[in-house]
Amino acid sequence: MHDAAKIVGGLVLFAAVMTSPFWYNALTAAPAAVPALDPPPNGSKECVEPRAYMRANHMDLLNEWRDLVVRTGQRDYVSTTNGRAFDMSLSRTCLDCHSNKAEFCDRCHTFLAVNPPCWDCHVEPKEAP
Amino acid sequence: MGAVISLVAVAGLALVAVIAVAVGDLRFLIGVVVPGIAFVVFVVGVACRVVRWGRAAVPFRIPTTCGQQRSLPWIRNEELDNPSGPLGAIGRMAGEVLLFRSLFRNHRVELSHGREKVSYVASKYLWAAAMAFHWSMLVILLRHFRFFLDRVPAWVELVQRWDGFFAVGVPVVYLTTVVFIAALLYLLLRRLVDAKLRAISLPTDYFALYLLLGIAASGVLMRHVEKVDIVQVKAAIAGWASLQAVTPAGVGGWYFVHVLLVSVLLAYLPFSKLLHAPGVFLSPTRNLANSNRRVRHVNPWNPPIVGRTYAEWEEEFHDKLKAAGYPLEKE
Amino acid sequence: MDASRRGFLTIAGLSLVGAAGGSTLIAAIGEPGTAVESLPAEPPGGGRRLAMVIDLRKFGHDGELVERCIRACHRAHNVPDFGADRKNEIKWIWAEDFESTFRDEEFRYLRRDLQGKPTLLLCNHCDNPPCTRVCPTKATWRRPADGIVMMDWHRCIGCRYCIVACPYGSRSFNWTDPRPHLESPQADFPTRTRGVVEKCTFCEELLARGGQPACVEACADDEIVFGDLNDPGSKVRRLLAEHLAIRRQPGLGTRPEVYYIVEDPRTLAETAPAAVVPGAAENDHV
Amino acid sequence: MFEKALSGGRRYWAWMVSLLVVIGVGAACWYWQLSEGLTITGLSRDVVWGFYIAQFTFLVGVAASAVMVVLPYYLHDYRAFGKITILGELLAIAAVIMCMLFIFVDMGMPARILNIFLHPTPSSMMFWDAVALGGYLLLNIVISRVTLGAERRGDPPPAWITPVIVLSIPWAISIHTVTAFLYAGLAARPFWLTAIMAPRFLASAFASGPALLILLALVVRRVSDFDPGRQAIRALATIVTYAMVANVFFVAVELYTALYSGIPEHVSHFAYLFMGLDGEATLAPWMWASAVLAVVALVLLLNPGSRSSETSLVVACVAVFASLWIDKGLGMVVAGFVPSPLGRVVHYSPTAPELAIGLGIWAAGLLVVTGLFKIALEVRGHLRRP
Repeated sequence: MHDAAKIVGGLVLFAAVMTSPFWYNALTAAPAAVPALDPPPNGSKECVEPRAYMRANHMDLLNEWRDLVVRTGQRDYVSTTNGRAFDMSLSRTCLDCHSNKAEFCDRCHTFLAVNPPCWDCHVEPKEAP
Repeated sequence: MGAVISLVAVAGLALVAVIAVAVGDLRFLIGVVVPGIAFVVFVVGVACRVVRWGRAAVPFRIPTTCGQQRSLPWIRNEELDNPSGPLGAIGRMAGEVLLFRSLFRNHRVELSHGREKVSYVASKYLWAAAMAFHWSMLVILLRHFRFFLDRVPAWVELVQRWDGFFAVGVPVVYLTTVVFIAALLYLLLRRLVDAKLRAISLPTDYFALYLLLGIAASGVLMRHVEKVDIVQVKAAIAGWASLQAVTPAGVGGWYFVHVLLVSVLLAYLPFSKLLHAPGVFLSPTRNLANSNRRVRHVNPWNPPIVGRTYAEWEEEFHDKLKAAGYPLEKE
Repeated sequence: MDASRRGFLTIAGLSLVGAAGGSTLIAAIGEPGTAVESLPAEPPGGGRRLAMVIDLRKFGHDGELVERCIRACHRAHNVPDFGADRKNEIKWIWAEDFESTFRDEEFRYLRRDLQGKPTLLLCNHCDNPPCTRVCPTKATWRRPADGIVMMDWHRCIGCRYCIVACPYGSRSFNWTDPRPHLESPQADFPTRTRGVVEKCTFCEELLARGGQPACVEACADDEIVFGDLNDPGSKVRRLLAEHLAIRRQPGLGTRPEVYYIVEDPRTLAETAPAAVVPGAAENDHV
Repeated sequence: MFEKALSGGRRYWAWMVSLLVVIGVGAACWYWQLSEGLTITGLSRDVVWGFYIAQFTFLVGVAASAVMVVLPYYLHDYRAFGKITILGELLAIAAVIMCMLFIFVDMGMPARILNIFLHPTPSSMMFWDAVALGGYLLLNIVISRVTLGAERRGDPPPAWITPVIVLSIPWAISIHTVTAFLYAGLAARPFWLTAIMAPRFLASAFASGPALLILLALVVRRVSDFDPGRQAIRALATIVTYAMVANVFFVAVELYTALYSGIPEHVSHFAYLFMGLDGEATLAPWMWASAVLAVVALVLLLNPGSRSSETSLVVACVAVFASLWIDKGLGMVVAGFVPSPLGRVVHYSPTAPELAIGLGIWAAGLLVVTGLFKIALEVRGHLRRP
């Protein structure tokens, strides 16, 4: 093979780049565990919507709440699962149960490198002493 | 016709994924095994193809160039278009790899309407679409490292932040998503609309485009429409990239469509026209400096030329020559 | 959840853009009552018309009460304090002397008790607000149900056109990140982010929970009265019916809804018996 | 055709690279502004629009002025503008791009700028300005591309382009009218509340734009074989003269109305501009310079002898451009805010990073205009080989 050194070198580089995630994961000291979320500290058992829906779509729900509250002045949200009414408020409703942002919101967001701008304005609840 | 066949093929693949997950419960197969096989096929396939290309004969330096060769000191040479040494060749190669320089020079022949006149018109649309497609695909690939890597490095977040600069939608719509799909649609439409291109297009040409569009569409659906629980998605993908078999659980069918189409693309790539990246590096018209007039070029497969001097010949036949009475230089 | 409906509304809205443009223009040209200033008999858009009456007679010269109102508001809404830094200053409610507040009146021989009197200023929640008209993204608008001029800080692009259009200086822009300039942010009200405009919202978040605006709460003796102008029995209506109240720059046609009672205390003493209507307090629901 | 902007001599590249350096500095400052907020500018609670918006306003005029060559050439078949029309259209493209960049850097939340189109608001002049500018950019790109492409092939331009060109004429008027309406419709700002603002904007645009075009054409003539023709330059000079006369007249009309009526809130802004208020007179020397330049320009332009002499014409064009740049690009916007509605007199002057960002955008505009002119002139085979 002509220019064998260069070609083999290129192929080695190609293989290294392609397998880099495997190396990276194997070599980083402790793998990031898949976040397991603690139940809400206040003992609440169910969310405004089913858990599976909330996991995938909570951002849509929050956006819808935001628009309803800010733009139409509507504040009550009736859950489609249990028919209960909730105040559409991030700080008063969501954070009432999920009072620990660092262990609730941030775990998954850090795991997935998601940086929602919510906390640029909304104030996270103070660490409970 | 080719367009329809390919569309049916890609749609069939997507359907296979949906059915396999919904009916056969083959999540492990499609989510872990198939991508694994596809990945190995891809890496080994590319290596084999490159080695095959590497074995091809390179007969001579081929100076297909567009500029003045280096000659006399007072004549300006075009070092990039007609490199005299390795540095220029690297520059020309970089222009090719990063900016698709030869495609930039694409021209279209046009017959002016109503007049019998041919004109050569620069046509940059194909170049622009190719650049848009390839560069946005690179950014999209880099963005996907957030799923492959256990801990997301800062550079991935940087790419995400600038790609998602414009705050539209939640999660934010990435610029490259829009550019990628727009470029692919242009590349597809140009084959479908132009009769000349339609005539020379093969089913495989369409297949690649539909496959990429299918991958893009299923990804967009997962991100913006039928959202999936991406914690589970990352758990599966990062697990896969840590050589642990994690069956993706709790994610919808679009994920498996996405994964199957990507697997097909990976496995298909080494055997198709889509594998042209290493070829650029191996192109003799791109990777060789045009130094034919200054450097002696010897073909490596030529048999060794064994020279023989008169002195050696005389020595071998010394006795016979002497016996025959020939005059000898050496007694 | 409601995605398809909202999508439809967006499309319908887009197709109405042309028509709406025309109607805005017609509204702007043919608006009656802008030349002759008078309180409209029928509320625009129906519902309530929230207004504020600031009884200047009850405010002292020392500015103590004024300061209390400002503190209450700014604390409740996480309004940053930039101290002496006028450039970055943000204010929802603030004080100017009486002459500057009513600058277009060109007072020359002003009654002594009003000279230099600290006067509260805030968003006037105009009936015909110029700020909402100019906003290119509908990030600020007048709520038809109660006349509050609202803001959507998620929508604002920070072009500051509304500040330019407001004749009252009621709007502030976040030139820099406000967070470092807050001592202890209240958790149940958001701060703002760098790059958006903000202003008083008549404490709509407190009204929604049956409360009163923070500045009104900070007062002890009806120095500021808040209520519905469309309710003939409301305290604001009666105060306006019985006293001379002025507004800032009414000649601009914005129809501001913050009123200032400026009567002489002696006049008040003479008319006081007529002003007291039994049972006034019960009607004053917001 | 684009590749023609990528080949050039040493001087061409030196020019382009130095522009890129200025752009780079501006971009770095913009990144700083992005992370710190607009607090790094000289703007404040009272003066909320400044250098950026003023430059935008001035450049809308430059963009609109293309109509001054397009209209005579296409509607009246004025042949002398045959060579220079394309330059006017390309200048408009660069000017509109600069306008958009100036609006973009002025936003507090640039990431949300698409909200203007996602939530279109017909009652807002800013929405219409965005539509008008975007449309004008598109029109000029299509027109110059198609006409230049046809010329390159040696064909006449396709028939369908004629209505597009005709459409671009009222559209050019509209961009500057809408920009004037951006200011003129606000009860809060008496300085801008004047019906003559749109006509005045157009008059100043039709003076400053063609003046810039004359200067650019003369520069181009020096570095290439291109000759716009004496007749074209002379006709442009006449346009500049009439437009400048109209502009000065409109300013006088405005001054008369404000000063003779004596309404304090109208007088005070002019007093601030030319005399200063409460010791704040940052703009006064500039405004007097603008006035003097306008007089100099008018004297040189109105005198037929100095108008036809190229040297004095250059001086006159520089004077027109500088005078109107000060008037629109510095005074007009800031004076609307001083004194404030509460009577406050606030100092405003752009800060170094603000100027650097502005300079970067001007450099970007020059880069675009150089590249586009290069393409156009190469297509016409006028460029001297270095």
